[in-house]
Amino acid sequence: MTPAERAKQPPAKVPRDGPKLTGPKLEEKLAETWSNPPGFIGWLSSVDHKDIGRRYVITALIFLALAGALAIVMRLQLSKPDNDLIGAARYNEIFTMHGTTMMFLFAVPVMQGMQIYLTPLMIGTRSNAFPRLNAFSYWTYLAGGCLLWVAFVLNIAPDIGWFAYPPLSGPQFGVGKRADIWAQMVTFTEIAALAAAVSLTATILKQRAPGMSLARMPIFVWATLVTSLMVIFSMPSVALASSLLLSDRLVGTHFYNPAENGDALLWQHLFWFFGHPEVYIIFLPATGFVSEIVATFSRRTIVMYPIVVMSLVATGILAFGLWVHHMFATGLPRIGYSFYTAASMSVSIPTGLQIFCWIATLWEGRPRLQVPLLYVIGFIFTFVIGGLTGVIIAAVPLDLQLHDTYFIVAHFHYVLIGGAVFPLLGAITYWYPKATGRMMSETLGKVSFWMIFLGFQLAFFPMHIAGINGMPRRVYSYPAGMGLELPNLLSSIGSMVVAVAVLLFVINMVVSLRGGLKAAPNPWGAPSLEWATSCPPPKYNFPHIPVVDSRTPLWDAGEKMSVVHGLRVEERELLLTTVMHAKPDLREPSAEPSIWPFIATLATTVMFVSSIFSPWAVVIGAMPVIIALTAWFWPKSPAPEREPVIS
Amino acid sequence: MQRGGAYLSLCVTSCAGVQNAFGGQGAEDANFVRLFAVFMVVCTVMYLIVSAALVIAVWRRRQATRTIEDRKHHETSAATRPALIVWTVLIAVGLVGLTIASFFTDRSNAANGSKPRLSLTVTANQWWWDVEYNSPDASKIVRTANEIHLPVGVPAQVTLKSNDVIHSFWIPNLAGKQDLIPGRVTDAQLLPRKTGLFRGQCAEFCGVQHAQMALDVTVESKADFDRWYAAQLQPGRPPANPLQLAGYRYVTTRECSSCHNISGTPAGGHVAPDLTHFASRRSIAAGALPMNRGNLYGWVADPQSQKPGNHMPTVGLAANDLHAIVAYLEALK
Amino acid sequence: MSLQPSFIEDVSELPTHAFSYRSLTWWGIIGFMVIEGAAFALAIAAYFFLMSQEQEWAPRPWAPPGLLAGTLFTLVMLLSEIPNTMIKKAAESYGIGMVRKLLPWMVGIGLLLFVIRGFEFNSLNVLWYDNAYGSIIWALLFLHTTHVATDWGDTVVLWRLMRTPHGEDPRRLVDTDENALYWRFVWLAWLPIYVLIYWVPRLFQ
Amino acid sequence: MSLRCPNSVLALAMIAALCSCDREERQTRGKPLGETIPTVASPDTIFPGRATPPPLDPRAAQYEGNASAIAEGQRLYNWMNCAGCHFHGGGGMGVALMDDKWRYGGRIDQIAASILEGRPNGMPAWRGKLTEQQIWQLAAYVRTLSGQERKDAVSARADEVSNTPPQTQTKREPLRPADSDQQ
Repeated sequence: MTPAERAKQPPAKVPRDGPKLTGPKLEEKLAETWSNPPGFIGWLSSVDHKDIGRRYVITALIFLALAGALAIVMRLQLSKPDNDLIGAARYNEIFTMHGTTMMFLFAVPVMQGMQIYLTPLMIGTRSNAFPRLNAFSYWTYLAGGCLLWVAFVLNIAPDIGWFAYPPLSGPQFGVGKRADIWAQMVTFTEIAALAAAVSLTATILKQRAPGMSLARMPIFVWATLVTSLMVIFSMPSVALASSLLLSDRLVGTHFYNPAENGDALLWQHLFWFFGHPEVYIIFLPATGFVSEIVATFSRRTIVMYPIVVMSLVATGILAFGLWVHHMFATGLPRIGYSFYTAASMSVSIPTGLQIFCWIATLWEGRPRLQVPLLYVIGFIFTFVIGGLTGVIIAAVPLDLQLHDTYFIVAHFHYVLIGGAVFPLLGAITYWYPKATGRMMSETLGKVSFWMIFLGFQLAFFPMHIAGINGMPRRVYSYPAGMGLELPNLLSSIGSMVVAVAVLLFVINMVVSLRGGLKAAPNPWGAPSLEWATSCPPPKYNFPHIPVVDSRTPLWDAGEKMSVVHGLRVEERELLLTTVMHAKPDLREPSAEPSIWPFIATLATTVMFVSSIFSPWAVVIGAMPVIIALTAWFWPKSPAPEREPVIS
Repeated sequence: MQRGGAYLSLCVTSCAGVQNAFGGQGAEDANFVRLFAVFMVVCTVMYLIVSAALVIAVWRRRQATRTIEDRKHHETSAATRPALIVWTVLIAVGLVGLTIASFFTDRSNAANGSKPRLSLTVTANQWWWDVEYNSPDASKIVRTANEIHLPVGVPAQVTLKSNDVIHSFWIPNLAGKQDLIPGRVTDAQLLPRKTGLFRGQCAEFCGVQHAQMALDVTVESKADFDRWYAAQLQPGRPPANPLQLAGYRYVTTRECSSCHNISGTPAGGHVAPDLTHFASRRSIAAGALPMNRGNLYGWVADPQSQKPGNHMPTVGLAANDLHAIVAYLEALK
Repeated sequence: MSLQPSFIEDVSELPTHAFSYRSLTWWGIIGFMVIEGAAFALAIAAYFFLMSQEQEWAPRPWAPPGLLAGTLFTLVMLLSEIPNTMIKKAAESYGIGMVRKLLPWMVGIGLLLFVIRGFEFNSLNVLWYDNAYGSIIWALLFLHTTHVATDWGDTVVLWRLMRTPHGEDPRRLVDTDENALYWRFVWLAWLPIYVLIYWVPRLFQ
Repeated sequence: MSLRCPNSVLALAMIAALCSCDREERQTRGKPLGETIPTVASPDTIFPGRATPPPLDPRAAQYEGNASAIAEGQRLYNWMNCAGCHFHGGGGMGVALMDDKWRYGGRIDQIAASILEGRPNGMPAWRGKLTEQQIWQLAAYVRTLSGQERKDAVSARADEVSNTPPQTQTKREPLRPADSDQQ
């Protein structure tokens, strides 16, 4: 029988979910099909999006704690003028590690971790599109993080800033292997981010529940789609830039060598072409969190859904057009700068519209002041200050005074902590019951919210004053008598308060694992699909793939939830739907757990780390990587001919 | 508007310091303070609108809401759309206004710097500033380090170069910062309006001692500037007593002469700051230490403890050599 | 699930594979093509950025790269589209025999291309550490070589796979179809790079 | 993965760590303050017959394979205009430093002695012109010109006009005293 005829075979008689096979019997068989293999190897080879998402978020929070501790050390050093708590070289290492860890190892991965965990649940499917690619993405991210922090422990941490401008990071002034480790870490993390982004994009476009057309997708899923596309277009820029830097430092190419007609600004263009979209890659998922939380806690849908979605898309596109506002002081032609001033100003319009829609939703609904909504309100108060200081530094004459001063440090902490970490803490509180089956404590939640909100203002508002009083960025100490003593002391105290507040939040997370109230499947009475499954969701997410006919499925579902059936039970299978209107299209076998993504990461790690020392490592190291990838993609032996493979 | 900007700057910072963006002593910085005031007014108004809307939205208790509880969670009140249009227009008008204000300030800054009557070249090195007053007559070229003297009211064109990594030339009281990039030549315009002693600092991370790479800026009357300029043209003062002579001999024959230059003596190294009129400066080692005898002793004896990682080695001087060198250096007014 | 399910549609009739945009792996391949396309576009932008820094491109005394190897490479690559299209057509019409016959040809063409690429590296007339011009020329050629290598490796694995019983599964035909699509991207990406490496340095001589 | 294997991996990592640690060691002051007075004894470079050379100077360990010392040496090589005579190792008026012939010894302490004391036919004595630490840094850099240095401690190029193949690509050459073959 040729494959052609086999393609038209009628469906074989295999156990399938449906009216005849439903309820606990079905769930027990599905749980067995979708479970991980036993033991430590099984744990390593898990491809369940919930495992990978949880690992991403927990690893990112650990890196947040580590980088937060470094921030406290920096604040202690800066608490009084001419302080000698830590020396200059050590301080430069610490601020580089703080910035690099926060941007590459915490902010982007935690957002992608939440997206990997939530997207399949919110669009009603059983797994991410390329499960093994997701597992490889997490292991590569972990390898990149370990490389950087092992280097920090071994006293060869990079000390060139999180943006590594050559010639300081170049072969002559970037002494030893510090800058190579930074550049190799960037290669790791952006391979991880790209892999996750490709998987998320395919999941959202092809695996939405039947009936969930693009106009009925939850806004967080829209934010995930826009962020993933931004990752796909911006990360290659830093990949190319760091590879060119590595080749400058290893084999003596002249990309950034001004004496041989290379140019230090080539790096800045390539880096910030990635750099600015990256801060929106961190911010847009946070707007997705805010939209979900505002909708649930106002007890109504988001006002003017199309405006919010178009704002997301507009922010995503505009983000690629304003990277030169990081380079206003580099002496480029002034007429070019005025274009980038206008572009930087215009990017605040879509965000302004989103804020209007959130406030209108609160206005129309009856807001319930629980911890997630408190974080959203804290977000709006804090982020708008950051947004407005952003408008201020978009103007060239103002930026020439404020660039690379503590005013900028205040600005980006307002938009990153205020704009992304507050919604993240709200989102963790909001989805914690879904992930663990327990509620986080409300009182401890409120205490840590108020501490982090007020501590944040105390820590970062004085930095505006320090910046105007002439304190440049990345200085390990400052002289007395310049009016910097009070702002820096206040900032140091505030940062301690924030540290304690984050500690309280973590305690709340750990204690509630066992001590928290048991959570019902939909504790907040939320509208979206992920609250249709139990808390925590089973391995296969949905026994039957739900059908969606509005933007708020659970609120409009009545007492019966319409579903489709007919997917196989003893094989991992999920439903593919068309891109625009999500009409059922194909049954797609989902990949089995496999150890090979982990081994592929080990091989890639050996290749990358050894290529810091010799260019031949890239060629020799590629062999094990090819072997691992082949084994990864090699299809498992077909089930005994009980059932023709295609049906 | 002029008084508003000044009042705003006073109430925001306790006092306008020597390195303060709200000082307003330079033409460009005065423009900055005015434009900053305009931006602060517009931004504060927008912030109050958002905060008020948020507070009212959260705290108003009214019955007829459109929520899931009363099955109206999809409906939106009619007033929302016009409110959105008004809000969008408000943002757009605000931003266009601010952008135009920014462009006019740009033009004013460019106009201030268009007819310079003084030309300097500042070359940044890892962790000090090499300053050179250009002049068509080669004998009138003054070379100094880590300090700039400017006549008040005279627009100065500063050509910026770098010998190693990217630095940033920033004197907040006078003007915005401009980067010094190896392989490129950029420029900055300074137009001081008020006399005074100011301090500039490198604002782009440039290595281990980025924090201690400052320069002293003195804006003085034209007469004082000419007097200073004439003094700078003179070669280094010869030693006046035996101790200074011993110091002279050490400095001009031993390690110091390999890197430093003192005009009129055999010491001719140009890879370190020029010491011809060292004692006339206000600070040592690019603003790291104020200029006094104690700091001079500390710096010459062991520069690595004051500014660890900088390129001046600890020579390990015997005590009498140290006394002689300090005596000689103090005489180089 | 807290709510009782009401079954409204049976999807067991749906096929488990499809070609082009209906297949999930097609979107994955498109994702990777966009990533590599962005990387090539930025490398080309860097090429023009560095070009603007120099007074003359292919700066004196370096001669522009020799044309023979590069043009031969481009020719063979364009010719390789013929078997490539045949494989794609065969895969889409479930012609597994034809696919098994043509894949070795693609692997062979890949090897031939590697040999020619070796001569190309030799005929660049500049070393990567001579100057920024040499660096970017070598970087573009190296980037494209890794691109050809990855797809050639994929084709070899596919060739071995199609010889095993797994080849019978139409999903593997979908993989062949997408691999052929990826090969088209590989030589499409080569055309601008070919012009930049071999012809632009000649413009200013 | 049995428990034993991670331990051996850990041990390997620690060993790799130790050697990398001193590559990145940044001691800004050559010697503790107390004994900065230059020592008198300098290793004699000419020794009769083929007797084995005196033991290596203890200071060598501080400078050999130390990336920051080599980088400082590279800076001093330009600042003190060594390139004026030695060019970038190719030699001109001064002897070539890239080849493996060392008339006065190619070991780091012998190179330091040549810089300190000067050599006939034009090599000036830098005693008193450079501090001892600077001379040892220069010697550490000169050693890399002839490919004697480990590849992970040297820099691939300087931000200068490209003049020599990258040091990370030059083959490590064994050390042959010049008198071992008849000129």
